[in-house]
Amino acid sequence: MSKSLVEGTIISNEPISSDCYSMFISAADIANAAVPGQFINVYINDGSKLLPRPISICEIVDDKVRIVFRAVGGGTKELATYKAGEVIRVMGPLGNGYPLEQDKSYMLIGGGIGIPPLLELSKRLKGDINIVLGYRDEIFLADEFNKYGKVYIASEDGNTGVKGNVIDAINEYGISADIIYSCGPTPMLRGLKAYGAEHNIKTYLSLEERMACGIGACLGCVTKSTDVDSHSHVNNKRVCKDGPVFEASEVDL
Amino acid sequence: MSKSLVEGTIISNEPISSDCYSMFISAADIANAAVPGQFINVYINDGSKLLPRPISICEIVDDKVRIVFRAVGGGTKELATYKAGEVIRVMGPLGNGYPLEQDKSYMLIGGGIGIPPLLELSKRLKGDINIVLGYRDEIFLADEFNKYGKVYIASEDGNTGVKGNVIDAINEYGISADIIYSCGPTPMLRGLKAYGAEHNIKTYLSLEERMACGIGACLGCVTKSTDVDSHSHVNNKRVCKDGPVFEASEVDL
Amino acid sequence: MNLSVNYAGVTFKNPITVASGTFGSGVEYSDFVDLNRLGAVTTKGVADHPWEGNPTPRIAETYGGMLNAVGLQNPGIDVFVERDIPFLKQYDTGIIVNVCGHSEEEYVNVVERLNDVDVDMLEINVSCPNVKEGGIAFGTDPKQLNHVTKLVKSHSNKPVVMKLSPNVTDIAEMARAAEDGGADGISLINTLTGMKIDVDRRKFVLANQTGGLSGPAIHPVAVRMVYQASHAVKIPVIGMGGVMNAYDALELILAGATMVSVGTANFINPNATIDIINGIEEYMKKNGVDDINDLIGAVE
Amino acid sequence: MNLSVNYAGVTFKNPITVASGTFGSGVEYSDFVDLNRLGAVTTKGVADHPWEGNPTPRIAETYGGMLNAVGLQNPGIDVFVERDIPFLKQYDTGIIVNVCGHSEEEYVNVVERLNDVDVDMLEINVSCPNVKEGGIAFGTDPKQLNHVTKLVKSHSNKPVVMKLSPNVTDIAEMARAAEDGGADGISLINTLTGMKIDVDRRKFVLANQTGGLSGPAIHPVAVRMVYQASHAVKIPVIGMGGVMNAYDALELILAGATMVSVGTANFINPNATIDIINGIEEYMKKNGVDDINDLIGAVE
Ligand SMILES: Cc1cc2nc3c(=O)[nH]c(=O)nc-3n(C[C@H](O)[C@H](O)[C@H](O)COP(=O)(O)OP(=O)(O)OC[C@H]3O[C@@H](n4cnc5c(N)ncnc54)[C@H](O)[C@@H]3O)c2cc1C
Ligand SMILES: Cc1cc2nc3c(=O)[nH]c(=O)nc-3n(C[C@H](O)[C@H](O)[C@H](O)COP(=O)(O)OP(=O)(O)OC[C@H]3O[C@@H](n4cnc5c(N)ncnc54)[C@H](O)[C@@H]3O)c2cc1C
Ligand SMILES: Cc1cc2nc3c(=O)[nH]c(=O)nc-3n(C[C@H](O)[C@H](O)[C@H](O)COP(=O)(O)O)c2cc1C
Ligand SMILES: Cc1cc2nc3c(=O)[nH]c(=O)nc-3n(C[C@H](O)[C@H](O)[C@H](O)COP(=O)(O)O)c2cc1C
Ligand code: FES
Ligand code: FES
Repeated sequence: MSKSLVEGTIISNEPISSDCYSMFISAADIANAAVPGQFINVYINDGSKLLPRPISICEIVDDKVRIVFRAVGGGTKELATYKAGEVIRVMGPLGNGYPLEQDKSYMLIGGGIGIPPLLELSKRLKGDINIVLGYRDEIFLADEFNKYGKVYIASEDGNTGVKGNVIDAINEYGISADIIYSCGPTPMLRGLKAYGAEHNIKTYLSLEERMACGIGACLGCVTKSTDVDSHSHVNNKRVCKDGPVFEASEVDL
Repeated sequence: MSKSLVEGTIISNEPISSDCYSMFISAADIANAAVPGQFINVYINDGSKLLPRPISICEIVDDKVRIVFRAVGGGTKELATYKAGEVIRVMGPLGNGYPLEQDKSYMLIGGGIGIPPLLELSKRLKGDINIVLGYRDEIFLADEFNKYGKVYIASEDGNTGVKGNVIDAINEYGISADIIYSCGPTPMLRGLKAYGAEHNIKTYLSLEERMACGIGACLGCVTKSTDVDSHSHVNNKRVCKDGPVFEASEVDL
Repeated sequence: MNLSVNYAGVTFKNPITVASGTFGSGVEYSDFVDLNRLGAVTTKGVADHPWEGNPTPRIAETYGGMLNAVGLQNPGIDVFVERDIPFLKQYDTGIIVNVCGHSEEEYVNVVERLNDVDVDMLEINVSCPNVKEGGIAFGTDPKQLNHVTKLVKSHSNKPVVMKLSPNVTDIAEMARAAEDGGADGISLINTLTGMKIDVDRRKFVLANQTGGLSGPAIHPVAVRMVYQASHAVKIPVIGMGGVMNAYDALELILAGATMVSVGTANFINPNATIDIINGIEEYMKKNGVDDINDLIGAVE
Repeated sequence: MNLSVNYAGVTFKNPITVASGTFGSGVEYSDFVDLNRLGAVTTKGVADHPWEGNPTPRIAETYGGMLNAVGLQNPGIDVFVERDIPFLKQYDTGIIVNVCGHSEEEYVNVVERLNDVDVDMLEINVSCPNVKEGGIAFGTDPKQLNHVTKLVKSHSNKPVVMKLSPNVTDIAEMARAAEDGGADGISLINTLTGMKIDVDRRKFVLANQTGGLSGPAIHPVAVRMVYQASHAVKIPVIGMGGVMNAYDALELILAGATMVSVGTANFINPNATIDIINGIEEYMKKNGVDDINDLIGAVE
């Protein structure tokens, strides 16, 4: 029983961009069990918002988990107001996480709020680590990746790095690798799936879907699978339990 | 336009018994307009609890209103956790308040959580003030009344003052007066209505009823009136607007 | 930027009105709200004679909502016409009069009395769940609804909006029954019938046992029914049910409502209507929408 | 102190089960919940062959509730019998199998397949709002409900509970239709049909447009319908809808339910079922109730 539901104390909650926040939560049971690419379910204190918010684990530091989230809707905006010392309910670690294939060359490719889970991953991999980060405009978290690998940046507004998306950056800098680990918006993942197939690079995608239970019970969060899934017996895999990380060929985006 | 809806800052919130709390809220517009016996609508921050909680004004001190409340259900229990510095929405002053008939002799009779509104009243009256306070067991607020009048206590468990209810105390101490001002549970008010009629004492009762709007619009909070009411044109008066204070003969408890 | 809508031939300056019964006739809320800013005030249900309503408790809070069993207490049409209409006439806002009755005859008495009164529209409440003697039957049986619609139309010189109950299997059928009866519009949803029990005392919380559920809890049902009903008929729809903010109101408009009523939200924020009108204006500005009418039914 | 109830001839150690579809077959929740403590596990709806369900998004949050349009995805009865039943058989808990179908034939296929399988009871979902091909019609038309009840009963050797839809005008009539058809019990409420629109994108939030509303928002409707249905029939009732805590569960029991299912609450608190069982025990202790059966329908 590696998943736990705990009352975690917020250690810090700081803005790191105009709308992104970095929060450390003391939650030993989760921190001890977690691997990169897993996520936690964060429960909002306000009773009108029932469902937990799935947020990737960005870093694991001792008995703390760090999350980095963008305040987009009611729940994350409320989360942004929580102060150090306050207590929130969190459940985790959830999902499968990235399979760690060591001693290879890697591209860790993150788009926007898909970037955070790559940080813990970049710390755990041994090998040649290329980190490609795509932003719309504002840059966050990029400097923290420097010590774990070579960082390449793409921004849509062109203010930082290559103007364009992560694939533009890969082409521009001529990056290659044995394995792609990625997380980001679906169009980006779709592009990477095609890119990986074309260049014969094993590609892992971390998906997002609307969730309820977060543990595989409600079938709310499925994604189309290429083959009939061994659990569901239809062409659906559960993002929360069978994912969020899938080998690109497994899923039909 | 004397009623306002304001964001009030909590100045202090302290327990004064095992389940009663005394809260000062900074709300100048309300404090300036309020008279004893009026109440405020307190909105709970948690979004699952929609309706405001009506709470009597216990004291008016400069630009602050003081409320004393018992943590009985979800809303008041949440209210009990709010800390100084936090902001709550409050609307008021609401209702009519006690008519101040000066230079008479008075009995201010409070039962349980009906006691708080009598405090501001006791400060505003000029004359012979007898204060009869009825408790189940634990005593609160009683000492604060001492400087404004002569205090008599009844407690159901008999640990303080007369064993029994407020009418037992009145009889025991042989108190009499020109006017009764009261607030408390319905059985007590019913008893006082009968007592006032029997002894020919003008009796004001402050009633409680479940409310929604708090300002007289929804007709949720009516009480049976003896005569056809001039606003409703039926035998109903609105506790929130026509009350909460009624002359005993006006209402049919 | 145009916020005005034409509803059943009447022009309202904006699509926001209040839900009947939550705003009285506006007197009490005029302490908080500039009534001139509202598209219309929809008044508390009025009958041909004063009604006492139900015993108390009439109100119970529920999770994200509330139950009411006011039971249509009202001072009767005479007082209403002499006192409340002149009050509202001081303001530059539309007037929609909500009408209730225990019987067909009582409905007719009220609408006839209003023929000489200068109000914009009638909203016929055939769906109050708290009146045992009638009301609810008109609102849940398409044949009876059709019949009472015809009757009211034949006795009224005003545009008639039939207010539908959500406590039905097929809201589209009810909408069509009203349209076939000649209604100029429909409004929905009235409250869902609910109940609350005090577990400690093992008693019903409401004296009436059941009450009408309103507030944001019911909003998703309102959106669905407004969508289904507005797609079933050609007459315009007034949408309501759990509208708390501009976003909720816009949901109903996108689902197909021409106007939106704000009810329970008034109890939680007496400025709700104004905040919503402002919020709709902001949304239109931000999204380059010049005419609110372009949003009606515009969900894809 | 007795918490055990007899439901349609089957004894359950306590009245608490889970609402179908919110708990899978218990595997995932067994990380959090000791399944031995539950009165029963009610499994996700199962059909005679695997169903893909609806496209995503399938989930939307609403105020105090949620919408789902999972569309009854399931692996089919064969996998279910071979994999999920043996899993549950490891535990000392009742097993209630929820059955769905597009047609009468499909229902019959499933219940016949279960005749040789050691489960306690069947719950027939005639009310899933997300299956366009059928389901909902059986659940909203008393004649069809009566017919499908008779059919299922005639092909099954297990106690049969008919699960009713709340999207009807008269729940008492539906309850009677099930009873007349020979049902051994009824369960209610399934979800209320709702809709959510993304105002910024002007699109439906759910791929399926409509979804089923569940969670505490609908609890007052559940209490009312459980009360009405349990007073309309003699067969026992399983109550559900928005039960978040022991108090909510007791409300349904006082309203007339013999058992209570916990659904959406599992998503918010995976320990909800256990907390509820503990809370009921505390309530009984505090109030000197020796037998839970004394509380069934005990509201005054
Ligand atoms: C596996 C996974 C990992 C994630 N990791 C992160 C992360 O590290 N940092 C981060 O900022 N965001 C992350 N997200 C997205 C995050 O869950 C949403 O931004 C968040 O739920 C929005 O909640 P809200 O209340 O602010 O928005 P609202 O739109 O008000 O939320 C309404 C409902 O929709 C759901 N929802 C809204 N957007 C999304 C979304 N993009 N994905 C899934 N559910 C959504 C909410 O959970 C809620 O149930 C992740 C999502 C998934 C599925
Ligand atoms: C005019 C007036 C003045 C009051 N003054 C005080 C005061 O000074 N101090 C104090 O402690 N209490 C006072 N009360 C009672 C107070 O309003 C309730 O105790 C409080 O609303 C309970 O809320 P809850 O969420 O804790 O309880 P819950 O039972 O969870 O509340 C559920 C709903 O019922 C309503 N409700 C519950 N109990 C009462 C009640 N007794 N009267 C009215 N509504 C109720 C709540 O407002 C809410 O809408 C007053 C009530 C009225 C009408
Ligand atoms: C206290 C109260 C009183 C109501 N009285 C009436 C009424 O007199 N006539 C009517 O047609 N609807 C009445 N309703 C229903 C509302 O007009 C509205 O249809 C319903 O509350 C849903 O909207 P809301 O969720 O925004 O409140 C009343 C609702 C409430 C809460
Ligand atoms: C995600 C989800 C899936 C559901 N699947 C089913 C199902 O397969 N069969 C069924 O009869 N009911 C299903 N339901 C309805 C629930 O069993 C229950 O009737 C309803 O959710 C109300 O209870 P609640 O408010 O406690 O969730 C589902 C509900 C949810 C939220
Ligand atoms: S969120 Fe429930 S199965 Fe994934
Ligand atoms: S609470 Fe609305 S009239 Fe008194």
